[in-house]
Amino acid sequence: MEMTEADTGSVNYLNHDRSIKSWLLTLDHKRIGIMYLIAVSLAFLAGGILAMLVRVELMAPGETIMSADAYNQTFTLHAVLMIFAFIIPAVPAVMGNFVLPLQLGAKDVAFPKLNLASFYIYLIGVAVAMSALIVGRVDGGWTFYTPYSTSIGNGILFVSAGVFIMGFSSILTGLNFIVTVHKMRAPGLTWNRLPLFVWSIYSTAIVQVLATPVIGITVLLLFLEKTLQIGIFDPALGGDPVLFQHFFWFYSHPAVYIMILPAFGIISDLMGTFSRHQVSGYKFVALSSVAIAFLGFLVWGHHMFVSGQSAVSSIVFSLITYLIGIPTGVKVINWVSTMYKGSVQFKTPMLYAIAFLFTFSIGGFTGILLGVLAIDIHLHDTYFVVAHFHYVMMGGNVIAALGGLHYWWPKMTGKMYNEVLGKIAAGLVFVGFNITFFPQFIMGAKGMPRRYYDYLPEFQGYHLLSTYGSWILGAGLFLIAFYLLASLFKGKKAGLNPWGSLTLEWTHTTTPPHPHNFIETPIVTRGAYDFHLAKHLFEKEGSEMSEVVTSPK
Amino acid sequence: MAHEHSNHPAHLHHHFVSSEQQFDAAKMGMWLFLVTEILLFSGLFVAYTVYRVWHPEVFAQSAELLSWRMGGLNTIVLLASSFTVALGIHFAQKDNKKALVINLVLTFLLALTFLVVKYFEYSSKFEHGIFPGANFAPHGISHGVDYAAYNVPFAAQFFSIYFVMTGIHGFHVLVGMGLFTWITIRAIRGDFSSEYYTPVEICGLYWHLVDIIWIFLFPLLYLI
Amino acid sequence: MPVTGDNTPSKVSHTEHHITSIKTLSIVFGGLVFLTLLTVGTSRLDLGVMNVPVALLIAITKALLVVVIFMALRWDNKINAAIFAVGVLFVIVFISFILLDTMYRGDLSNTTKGTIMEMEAAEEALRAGERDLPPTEPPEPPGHEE
Amino acid sequence: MGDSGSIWLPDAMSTFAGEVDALFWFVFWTSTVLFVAVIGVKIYFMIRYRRTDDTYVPEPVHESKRLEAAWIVLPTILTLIVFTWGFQVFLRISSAPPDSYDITVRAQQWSWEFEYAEGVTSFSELYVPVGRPIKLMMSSEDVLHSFFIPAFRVKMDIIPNRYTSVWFEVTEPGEYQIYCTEYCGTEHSGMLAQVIAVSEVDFAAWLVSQNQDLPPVELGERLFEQCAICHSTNGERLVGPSLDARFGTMRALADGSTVLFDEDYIRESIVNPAAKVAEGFQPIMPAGYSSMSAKELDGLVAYLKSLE
Ligand code: HEA
Ligand code: HEA
Ligand code: HEC
Ligand code: CUA
Ligand SMILES: [Cu+2]
Repeated sequence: MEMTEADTGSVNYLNHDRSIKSWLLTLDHKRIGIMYLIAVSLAFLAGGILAMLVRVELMAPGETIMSADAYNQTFTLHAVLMIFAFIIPAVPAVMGNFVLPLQLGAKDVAFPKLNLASFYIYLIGVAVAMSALIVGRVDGGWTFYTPYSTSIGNGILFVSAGVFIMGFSSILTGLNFIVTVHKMRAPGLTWNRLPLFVWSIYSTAIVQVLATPVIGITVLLLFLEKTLQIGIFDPALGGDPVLFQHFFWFYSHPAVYIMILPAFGIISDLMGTFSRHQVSGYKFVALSSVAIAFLGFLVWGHHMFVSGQSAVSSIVFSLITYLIGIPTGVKVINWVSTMYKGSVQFKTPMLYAIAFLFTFSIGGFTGILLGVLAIDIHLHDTYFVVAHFHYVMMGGNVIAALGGLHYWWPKMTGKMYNEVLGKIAAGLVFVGFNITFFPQFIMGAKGMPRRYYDYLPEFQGYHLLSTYGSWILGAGLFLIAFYLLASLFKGKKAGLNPWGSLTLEWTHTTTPPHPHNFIETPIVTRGAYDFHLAKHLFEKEGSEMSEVVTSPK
Repeated sequence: MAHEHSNHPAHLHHHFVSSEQQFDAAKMGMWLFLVTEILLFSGLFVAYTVYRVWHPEVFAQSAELLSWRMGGLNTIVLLASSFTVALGIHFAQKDNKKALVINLVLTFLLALTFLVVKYFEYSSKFEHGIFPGANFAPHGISHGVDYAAYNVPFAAQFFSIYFVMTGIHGFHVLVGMGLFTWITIRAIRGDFSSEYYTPVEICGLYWHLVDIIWIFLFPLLYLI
Repeated sequence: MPVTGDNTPSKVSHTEHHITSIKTLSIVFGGLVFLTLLTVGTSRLDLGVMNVPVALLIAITKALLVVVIFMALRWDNKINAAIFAVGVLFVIVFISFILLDTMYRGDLSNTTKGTIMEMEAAEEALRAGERDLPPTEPPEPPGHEE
Repeated sequence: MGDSGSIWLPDAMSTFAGEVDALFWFVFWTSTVLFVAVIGVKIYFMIRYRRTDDTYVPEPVHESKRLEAAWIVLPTILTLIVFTWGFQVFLRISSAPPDSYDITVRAQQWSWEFEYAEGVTSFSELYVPVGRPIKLMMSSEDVLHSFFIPAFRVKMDIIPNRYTSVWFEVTEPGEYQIYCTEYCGTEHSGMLAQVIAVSEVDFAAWLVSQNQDLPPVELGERLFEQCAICHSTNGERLVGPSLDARFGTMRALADGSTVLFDEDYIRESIVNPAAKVAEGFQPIMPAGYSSMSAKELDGLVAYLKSLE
């Protein structure tokens, strides 16, 4: 390979060309990842602010800061932003894009142009969905059950078009990653040596490819139901509203695994790295992701136990629902036992991994509780469900994503953030999160329905606590945003491998990475977590551990 | 296109190691895309199945209003176009540029024929007030068929499904025509050879899928 | 050097692509046309309950011919065949799990089988004493096949 | 309601609520034990194996296949137990006994109407006798709703164009909260009602009292309960205009014209609410009231007239 200035080690993907155009038209997966990071962070911020408004409104029964109509639109928009614009793309599109090719030892994803296209498609989708705000009211929650959703104004047309477009972006990302994992692995990188993050992104991509087209056709039919009254879902025309729910959940349940599987991958990497130990049960952990991805398609009806669907299907869906707990449990237990006889270091990313084990398990166990037919009848559409899904989405995905963000931040930016602030913020997020959402379990079990603007006074204590918690949570998140941004300007320069990881993005390239990722295609000789085979690395000074000399020889 | 290696063929992108890898990747990507198409259509097949199981008589009766002759003709047309695409790839592999171009043009023309037939079918339906959804109001008599007699509950569902399915399918045909225009131009320009004909193969795969969907639509909507 | 990734340099050598002969393609095309005529023909006959299965069987055969020969899956990388199979599998899952609901809707007393529209229509038909009204048939008994 | 219940669940007031609770507690405690075990081990490992020497690289541990298998088999057994139990209770809750007392429930945005076999109707209050299985046949006039009584552990969606039902048998007299738990629009959270559970004797007496011919104003006042979610009678502006002290005044309409608020206008507003839309309000008043009988309409008119 001809040596240019680009190989001197000081040149990296961030500074080799600084023009705006070189960013907007880049085909570099790393830059696309960064652009996604900015976009989804903004979506998260917007969704989070709406959530704060929801919480303030619920501090007291009756009107607190907004009218009923405003509230109903606020939580709907909160959910639409959080689900479609934030959590679905978040980990795959940000970290998957940035890290996956690096971990594979590839120069890029298989289809770089498609990758860029899917970013812009995503932006268009968000824009179209948000234009509903101007056109008319959209309420009723992110599930858009018919016939309510077709009885409201035309805003729904924009939201469904937007979701359709965002779905396209998600499909293209997933497709790209599947091919990349199959076709672009470096020599020596066998399936058994893949980092678990790769396995999880791979499983996620399978779900994205198989499930997302169905939400596409669902919102398309919704669109036609609204414009042409095609009568498939609308009971007034002889349609079946329960059928809409089937369509919706055929996508949206697998989608929850689009949300959580990448998080699993991050946690595996963090657990291995910060325990400096093989992830125990590697094969089980890897294959359980695939198992979850497939089983996830067979349980959607557990959202419909009181919808009037047949008892036969309820029973089948309930049974399979439990089965998902098993591969997930295999993972949880293996993460814990990774620490066994390891050497556990508590840097900020590891704090998130540990918090994740706590919060996600609560979310998971309450999911199992909801899967029990007789119990779900009582708990369905109460705050118990709200608490469940925030425990798995916020407490699962977002906490893991924060861990991953801290872990890869030095690699992405070349800067270290403030570790002390990092730990404080992690503490605030953990404590604030639990105070926000744990009370919701209790009030839900006591009968507090969800999507309620107003409520009976007996629930006020729980709501108050929840609102106070959300402030702590919000403070933690803003603190993170603050010190991460500050680190860009003031942060210490990051070393090659500050955490002592063994995956290729840390051991075989510069920090931040070279524009073409690797100067020489890496040749892999050991598994992603075979620390005992790489003892020599740890004899050197912590942050300079790298196997390849990255400056010209 | 920037080339770092002089031994890289022109079509090879820098992040691939070999043409073979690039070809395999493209093809695998296409198969994945086809799967998403299948699942997209599956929603409509589900809607069809559900309503058919609920109202078999209505569906059987409504199907009588669709012309199996036109549907059958279109089936043959699409099959022929699949055949010409397959021939096109064959000739691309054999470095026979002229035959490749001819087959691509034929495919395009067959796709056009399909849409023209479809146009006549649609307009003969609209004429008698057979519209998707709430506007469904069959009336009039032609060829001894009294359309009004078909205005029974759930017939509207059948025709909604018919229009949505064939409409989306027709949209795919349209996209296919665009693709073949592009491919034909490139073929005339001489972009393809036995070494590199990935775009032809990829578009071919897409086209075959469009054909397969029709293979199912035809009996389900027109015949049974 | 352990060499296992799919893109290992040793694989750079060009492997031959399969070329399907014109003869094979023509035979398959002929077969497809024949099957189309066959399905039209059988649908003209009244096969009773066998109408749908026969039509579907023919359609599946045709689709398989296209996939296996025209799309050359037979000579292709196995992974592509697997991808296709998984796609089809999930379509089957989608359809069959939904049928599990719609075919058995109302299997407990907490939901009625039919819609209110259908019930009212049936009632009216009964009252009018008419027998040959257009099919506003009462809800399907469970287990009723297409 | 101020019920005590446990920390988690409200008091169990129907015959099968106890069964649901037992199941809930079983899953709850099994999960808690498993959760505490996992987290306990986690914390122990965190302390025991924390890093002390930065250059130390631990050796891999030998993985026990048997342990791995145990983690698969044990949860499978547990979940199968829960499944079997859960679906048996589910079947029991979902099938009403044949001798149940039937009440028809009509849900619409955003009120409840209960119709009893004896031709009596009530709004926002569901009277039921204690100690007798009650079956509610429910349908919706507009969008999806869902009928939820936490104290009885019952919930069922209400679907337009189809009947769904719940059944329960109340164990003790009292008042219990009814919620709508399927999002149905602006006042979804206001779509509340009460179960009034009374003894058989009181229930029979109540039915008789309801069956008497009420004077129109009182009939109207009763019927107006279903309107109260949108119309106040004290001047307060809700979703719809307040209806007190209106009679005989001129009303401004959305199209700029005015109309006299008289008997005809009231009738028209109820039967065909979209015809004349009051200024400053959305035309969202449900059309479902058009099926009211002449007597009921008279009652409402008389009642509104009386609100001078
Ligand atoms: C990913 C999904 C996600 C996330 C993360 C959240 C986060 C939060 N949610 Fe949300 N929520 C949903 C998805 C999510 N929610 C869904 C799907 C519903 C159902 C809606 C329906 O019924 O249809 C719902 C409903 C819902 C309700 C119930 C409303 C009702 O039923 O009436 C409530 C009430 O408390 C709530 C609160 C919150 C709060 C306080 C947070 C907090 O965790 C938010 C904290 C975030 C911030 C304060 C933003 C700070 C961010 C920055 C400063 C950016 C910095 C950037 C980086 C660090 C990278 N949510
Ligand atoms: C990231 C997203 C995510 C994830 C991962 C999950 C995971 C699970 N969910 Fe959740 N769920 C949602 C997001 C998610 N869910 C959302 C958004 C909704 C509401 C949507 C709406 O209505 O708006 C919802 C609603 C929902 C319902 C419907 C409730 C209702 O509306 O009535 C149910 C019911 O079965 C359910 C079940 C489960 C189960 C069984 C899991 C399992 O995957 C959990 C598995 C994990 C564990 C079990 C913990 C670890 C295991 C062990 C330590 C081993 C030992 C375990 C056992 C022996 C059981 N979920
Ligand atoms: C879903 C909410 C809702 C319910 C329930 C409802 N209304 Fe209304 N009503 C409205 C709204 C909004 C308006 C104003 C818009 C209009 O005139 O249509 C209105 C208007 C009226 C008016 C005309 C008032 C004026 O000042 O011009 C009358 C009279 C009325 N309603 C009577 C009733 C009666 C009687 C009932 C019960 C049987 C009832 N409404 C139930 C929402 C409701
Ligand atoms: Cu009715 Cu919510
Ligand atoms: Cu789910």
